[in-house]
Amino acid sequence: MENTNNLKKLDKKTLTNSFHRWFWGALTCFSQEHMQTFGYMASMLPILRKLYPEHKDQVKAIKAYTAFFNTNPMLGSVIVGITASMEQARANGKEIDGETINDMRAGLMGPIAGIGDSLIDGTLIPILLGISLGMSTGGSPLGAIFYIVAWILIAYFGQRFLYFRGYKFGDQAVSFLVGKQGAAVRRAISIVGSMVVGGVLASWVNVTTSLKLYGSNGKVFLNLQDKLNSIFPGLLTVVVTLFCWWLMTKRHVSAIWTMLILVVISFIGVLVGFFNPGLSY
Amino acid sequence: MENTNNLKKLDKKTLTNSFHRWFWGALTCFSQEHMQTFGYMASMLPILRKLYPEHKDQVKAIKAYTAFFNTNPMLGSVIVGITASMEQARANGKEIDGETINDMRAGLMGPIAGIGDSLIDGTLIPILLGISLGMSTGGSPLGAIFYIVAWILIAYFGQRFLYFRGYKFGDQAVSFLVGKQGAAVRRAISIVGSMVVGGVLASWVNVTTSLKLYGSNGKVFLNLQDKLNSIFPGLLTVVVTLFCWWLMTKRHVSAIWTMLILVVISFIGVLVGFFNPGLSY
Amino acid sequence: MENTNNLKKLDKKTLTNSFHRWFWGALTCFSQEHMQTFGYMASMLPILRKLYPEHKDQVKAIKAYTAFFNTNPMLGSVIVGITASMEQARANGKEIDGETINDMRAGLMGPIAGIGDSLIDGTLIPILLGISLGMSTGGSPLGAIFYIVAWILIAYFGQRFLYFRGYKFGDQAVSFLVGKQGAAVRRAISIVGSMVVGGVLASWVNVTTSLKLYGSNGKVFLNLQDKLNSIFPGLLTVVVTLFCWWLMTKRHVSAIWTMLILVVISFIGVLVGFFNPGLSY
Amino acid sequence: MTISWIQAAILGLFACLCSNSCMAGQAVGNYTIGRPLVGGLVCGIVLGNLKLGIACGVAMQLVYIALVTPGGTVSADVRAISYIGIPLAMVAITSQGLNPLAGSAANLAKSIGTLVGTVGTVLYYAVATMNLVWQSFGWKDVHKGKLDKLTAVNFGWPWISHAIFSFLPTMILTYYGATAVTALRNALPMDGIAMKTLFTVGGMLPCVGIAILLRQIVNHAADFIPFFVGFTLAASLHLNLVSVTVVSLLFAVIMYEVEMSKGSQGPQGPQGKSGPVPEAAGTDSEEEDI
Amino acid sequence: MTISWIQAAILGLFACLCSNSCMAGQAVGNYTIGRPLVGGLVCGIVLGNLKLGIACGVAMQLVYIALVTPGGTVSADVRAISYIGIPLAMVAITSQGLNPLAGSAANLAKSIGTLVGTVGTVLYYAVATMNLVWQSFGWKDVHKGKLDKLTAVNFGWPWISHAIFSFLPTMILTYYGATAVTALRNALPMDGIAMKTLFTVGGMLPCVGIAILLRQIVNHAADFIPFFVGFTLAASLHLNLVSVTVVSLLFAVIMYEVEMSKGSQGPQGPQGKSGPVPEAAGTDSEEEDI
Amino acid sequence: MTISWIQAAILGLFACLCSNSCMAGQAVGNYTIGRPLVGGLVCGIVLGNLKLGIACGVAMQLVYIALVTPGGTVSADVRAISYIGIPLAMVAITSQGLNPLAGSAANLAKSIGTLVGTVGTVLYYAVATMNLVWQSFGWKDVHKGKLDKLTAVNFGWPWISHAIFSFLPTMILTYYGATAVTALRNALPMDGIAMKTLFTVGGMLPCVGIAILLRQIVNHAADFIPFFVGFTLAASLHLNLVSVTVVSLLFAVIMYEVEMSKGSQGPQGPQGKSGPVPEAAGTDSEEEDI
Ligand SMILES: OC[C@H]1O[C@H](O)[C@@H](O)[C@@H](O)[C@@H]1O
Ligand SMILES: OC[C@H]1O[C@H](O)[C@@H](O)[C@@H](O)[C@@H]1O
Ligand SMILES: OC[C@H]1O[C@H](O)[C@@H](O)[C@@H](O)[C@@H]1O
Repeated sequence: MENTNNLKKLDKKTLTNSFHRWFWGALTCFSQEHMQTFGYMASMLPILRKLYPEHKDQVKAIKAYTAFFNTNPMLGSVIVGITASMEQARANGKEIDGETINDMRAGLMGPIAGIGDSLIDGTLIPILLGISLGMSTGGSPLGAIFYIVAWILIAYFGQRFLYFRGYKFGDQAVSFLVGKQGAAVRRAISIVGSMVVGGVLASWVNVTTSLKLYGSNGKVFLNLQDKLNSIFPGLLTVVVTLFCWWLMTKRHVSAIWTMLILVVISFIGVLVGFFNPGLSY
Repeated sequence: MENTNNLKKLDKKTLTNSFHRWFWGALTCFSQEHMQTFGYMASMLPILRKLYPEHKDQVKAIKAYTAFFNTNPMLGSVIVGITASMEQARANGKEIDGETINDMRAGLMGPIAGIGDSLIDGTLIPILLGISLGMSTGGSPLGAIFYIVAWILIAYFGQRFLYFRGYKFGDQAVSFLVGKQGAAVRRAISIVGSMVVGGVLASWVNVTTSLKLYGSNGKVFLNLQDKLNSIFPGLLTVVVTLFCWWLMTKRHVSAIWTMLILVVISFIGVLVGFFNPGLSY
Repeated sequence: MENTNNLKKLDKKTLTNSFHRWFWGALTCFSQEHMQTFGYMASMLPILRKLYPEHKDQVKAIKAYTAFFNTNPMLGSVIVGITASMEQARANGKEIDGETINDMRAGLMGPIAGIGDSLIDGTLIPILLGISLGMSTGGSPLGAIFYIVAWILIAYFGQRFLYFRGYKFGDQAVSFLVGKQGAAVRRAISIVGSMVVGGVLASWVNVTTSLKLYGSNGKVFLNLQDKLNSIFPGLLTVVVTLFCWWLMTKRHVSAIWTMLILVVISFIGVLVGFFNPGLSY
Repeated sequence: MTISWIQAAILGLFACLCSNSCMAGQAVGNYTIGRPLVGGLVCGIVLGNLKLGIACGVAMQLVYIALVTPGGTVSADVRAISYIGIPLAMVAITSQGLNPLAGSAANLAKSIGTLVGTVGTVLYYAVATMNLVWQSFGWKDVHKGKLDKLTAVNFGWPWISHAIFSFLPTMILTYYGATAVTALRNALPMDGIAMKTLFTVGGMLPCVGIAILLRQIVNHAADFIPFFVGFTLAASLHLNLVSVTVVSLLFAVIMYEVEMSKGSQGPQGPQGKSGPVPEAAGTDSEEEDI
Repeated sequence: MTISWIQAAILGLFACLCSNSCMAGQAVGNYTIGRPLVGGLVCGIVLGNLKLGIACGVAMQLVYIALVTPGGTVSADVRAISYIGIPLAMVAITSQGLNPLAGSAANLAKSIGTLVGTVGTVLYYAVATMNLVWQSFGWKDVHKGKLDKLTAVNFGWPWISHAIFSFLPTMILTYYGATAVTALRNALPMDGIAMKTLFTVGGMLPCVGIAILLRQIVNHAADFIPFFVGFTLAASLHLNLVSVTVVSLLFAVIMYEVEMSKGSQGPQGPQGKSGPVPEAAGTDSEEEDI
Repeated sequence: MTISWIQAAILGLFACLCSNSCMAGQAVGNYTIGRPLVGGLVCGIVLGNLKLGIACGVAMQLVYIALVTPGGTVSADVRAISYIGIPLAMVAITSQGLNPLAGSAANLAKSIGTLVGTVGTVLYYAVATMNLVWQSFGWKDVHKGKLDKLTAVNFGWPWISHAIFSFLPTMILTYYGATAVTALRNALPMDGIAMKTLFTVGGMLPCVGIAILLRQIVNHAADFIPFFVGFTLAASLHLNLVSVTVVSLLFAVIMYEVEMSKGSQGPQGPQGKSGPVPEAAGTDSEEEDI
């Protein structure tokens, strides 16, 4: 019979320590073979030490975390939190074994990697960067400083929030990432992402043609760039971007090869006078 | 047994008279103790006179309206209309007594005060004023005239519509104010309200800093206002507004105190050269 | 008992031939009495010839198509496709008679005429034209060429798609035009239509007043056009358009009469100096 | 500028191709060749002044941007607008010495286009009526089982209707009309009331075209809103039409999803509210369409 | 600029009409005549300088754009703002020799308006309290069954409250205040800290008015978004307010439909999220409203 | 501009902190210090030309705006871009005498950044491979129950991998590369085909970065629409990015509510349509990411 008075409970300090080890160390000892396995073990150490006073129990417990692990480290924080609460339950005699823990970890790491990589790396950071670029005109350090502050605050407190949410709600904590609300949030973020990316493209990239046709009297009768702008301002920029997108998505050309194709196009364009960066001698 | 031929029916003229008394007099004899009670009685007089030929019946009937009453007078019009129809039913022998009428009045006056104050005073009028301000540039009377005409038309015909709707549908008339459609309408109006208020702020308020830093060569190397504008045009205006909002909402500072805080901020700002209204001598 | 091996199946070539006859000939021999009946018969000829080797069967079969037919030729393509598949089923011994075919045709031609006329003639083409007009500034042929290419591609492949969809799915093919998704698509298109039409109006039509009031000192003290623009840029243009809309929709004035009313208004406006096209002598 | 017989004949041919019950099919004939914008291109090439042709086509296209012809009810037939109106407008503008790209030229074009517009309606009904003759041939063929002749009935004989009611009138009206229009030049001074009114009306005519479209789109007061937003984007923010379209697509997607999410209210719910209400052909306000 | 006794009396009359428990009814009195924008028009006409009157009215209207008075709780009464504040501001601006349309004039007006604003609150409660006298007459009439007298109680007697607490104070304050304000001119130099602060504060005061409105509108962080979008449209794209309204209507329609499509979640769902949450009168944050 | 040994060493240190399997943690190291925008700040400070550093960082950040590394698959490692590419670009721009804020300088920076970008990929895999050594230590410790040593395995030993494959290469390449880049100046004339092509390519490279992001976002043709709208807002209306974000938030809120109102269709409905489709790590198109 378990006794409520004897129940082990992880204190805030231990949890915070565990979280910090994940925050700083999830990827430090990364290899293609074990990926984040060692980062994960390092994060669980304080937990195990706290829950199992006996060294042999600690050694027994760590075994569960020697299994391969890899996920998006930002959102993955929630998984570490969940295992902390599972480990606590196990230490209190609940029927949880290493396999249960590993099943959970293996089941969650995939989807959370997918969501996290596309949401954090693929959407949130580009948005922040896009905004910061807008503050960097004229070589101003403002943008970089804004990015550093904004991102670190989001990353630190976001991960911390997820870690403790995972600890508190266990398995259910993930539902808001993958459930209906999660889908709605992702949809909303993707709208912001798309629009900002469009804005970044228009603000920062400007592919133009220098092609001008001259009439017999020596006067310009076709300024192609002006014509294109009157159809849709920034048309060439959009066209080149869509072309790259098409190459990579529909033709499965790699990014490197896409760049090389741009080199070829530029070369030909320069030769025929379509492109001219207009450098001073 | 009631006889259809003898049924009393309020004619249009009486109803219109009652409505007009409400329109003009809901608040004329206002006191903190009885608020709109006398306005309400004055509006019901024509109804009672019409329905009850006997003076003693009139006196008996008016008693129901001596109870405290207060609501938003614009939307509250619907309640007066409802009581007119209830009174008519009572005069025709339906089992309605003063208490029923007062329960209805007491139950509706609260929610309708809340909805009305936020919808009419807090959203509709600011929208109209915002638009009218836009027509007042250069001291043009156009805006004021537009406001007078637009608002009076809306107020008069809106209240009239509500009064007669109340009379016709009785209790059910309110459903469209508080039901699902009402919520949707309020949501829609609040969107318009927010955007117009944002527009009003940007169009009419312009908090700027005069801070400029000069390099050793005497040339400006930091024009703070320009920098702020490049981040978000009108940034300072928004910041001051949000600061006031924060004070009042989160710190529960009253409007008067908020204004005094602005005085202090302005004073310090003027002293350190952050603010300078740039007056001519 | 029907034998699968003997089943008649229309080949691609025959269907394409039938489709082309519809595409080119739906309206060529149009009369107010029979409308598209002959176009329809001409389209069905290749189908009947293929399915019924015997001349007398062909003659029998064509009778079903002598009934009156008229619909929007663009979307109506789907109906021709459907009859092709029904005819094929009939030729294979399914219990389909001419009446069934005609019921289907009569039932679909009405709604599809309504949807098609408003969607194709009333929305899609104006959108395309609106965009093309934007490319025609300065007398450039770009817009016309764009329209020709874009529209013909849409029209040809769109009709072709509908024809074969009709052939493949039979009766069910129409559901996506008239069902829930169809309503959503129409709603979406109508948003695009309205906004583009608004844009067309603002870009291409510009009704202005030349009214200026002069003070005693000979200086302009009221430039009406400027005042109107400060209220809402392009106000007069909108007002005239809404006036025409009101005449035609609420007063049921015909387009010709509306134009004549505009002539009268212009005449009076020119007389009183409200309008002045400002022509050079 | 004058118009030669050969030029007039080419214009006549195009009139056959594009007029309703058009010989080039509705998509290519009526909806493409017939549109004043395309007509402007064709007339510009035929008469040797592309810029002026396009400018006139653009001007008239605005007036006739909404050519809906429910149930064969045509109130302004494109053949007359595009292949009689545009050529005559081109002649008029040249003879008045107006700058082809100026607003006054466009306004003149619109007025002329509308004047000849109704001529087309008459011609349209004439063609459709004459087609009854070929159709009567067709019925006989069907009865006699001569199915092979149906192709000629549908694609061949109607050329005769057009030769008479599209080709000839266009050729004659453009040839002689050009002279008449040029003669008018001296009759009406540019600063007289008549011309001023004509040009003012020209500037307003497209409002009728747009209004017809609006009638198509607007069922509730709320349906005006996207129209006004589009107007604002172009008038106040100077977005061009491609950009307006791009922005409108975003709202379209949203509306699409909102409609699709109205799951539980049954099919008639969304349909009742949605944009252009589908109606059976021929039942709605026929003669009012331009 | 000076204010004569007769002008002061007219202003006093308008103060009676518009002050809360206003004699011209709430819609016409308080919501129309009382608004500083309209007050500016009236004062401009009465004092013979329309432009300046409107300019002052516009400036003050911004500060008091959100006059919500739940449960009769008035924190700044319009009679004082519109019919004492505006006239005095007009005098001050004229005597300082400021351009009526310049921002500095507007800022001065806002500061003066706010200074006299609280005076109005006192007067408002005075009127409401004195009305208790007439109401006590009313109760007696009801008890005695003299219903005919109720009309006088509601529409007649309160004029006396107003004569004392609206008419007189307004007349006296505008008449003598004008002289005082003019005298101030020499006391405070324009480039001194005091005046600079006054003008700076004036520029910021509308933020308080807008903030009060925001408090009304914003329940969740997300509710700030349309506000910011409206701000952006006007600040970055320079759309005027009619155009902003047009654009906002499109979003309003969308939101309306989204709310309506939330069919299955029951009525409390949408209500919980929707804009200004309706609350019973008098329960919310009364004394904070301006 | 030259780069001293001590400057090169500092750059080498930052390379250790930020390279993937970064010593400063992913959030601070890779996602902050590693981003070219921040790298530009750091390099600007270290090399004593803040403006130029930022300008180069901004230029390269655009190309590498979408650094998604699913399953440890890195196709362009930030250490090389930020701490080899940016310094060399700064040297090249200075030696060519280009205006640091001009578009041509940015284009040159982008081309140089991409040239060294692939170097980083090799180094990244080298570090990850060498980490296997420390991990083998770790396994032994686990088996022997020496759990205390795990901390050193995770946080200590990997510094050695970085000293060899991040610190040294960065230090050497920036030190000697600077000389090489300067030498190139005479070899390639600015108006030759080679340089023209290089600059033209530089201007286009960010399109690849944006295209990768688009691949992330776009599943249906309709998903292009918000992208185009954002483009239009910035390109045609000249809204800055903060303003674009503000506007986009309004659409985001709407879409959120639309998705949430799709109550009845079950969970897979909205998910199927929603933006970036979550996929298991490592399953999607790995090697294509930049
Ligand atoms: O209305 C249906 C249909 O009727 C006739 O066939 C023609 O006017 C077509 O243009 C129209 O689409
Ligand atoms: O709050 C309800 C109602 O209370 C009082 O009657 C007044 O302050 C009104 O302006 C208000 O609408
Ligand atoms: O894909 C999941 C995960 O895999 C590896 O751990 C790294 O590449 C991370 O950046 C990534 O988030």
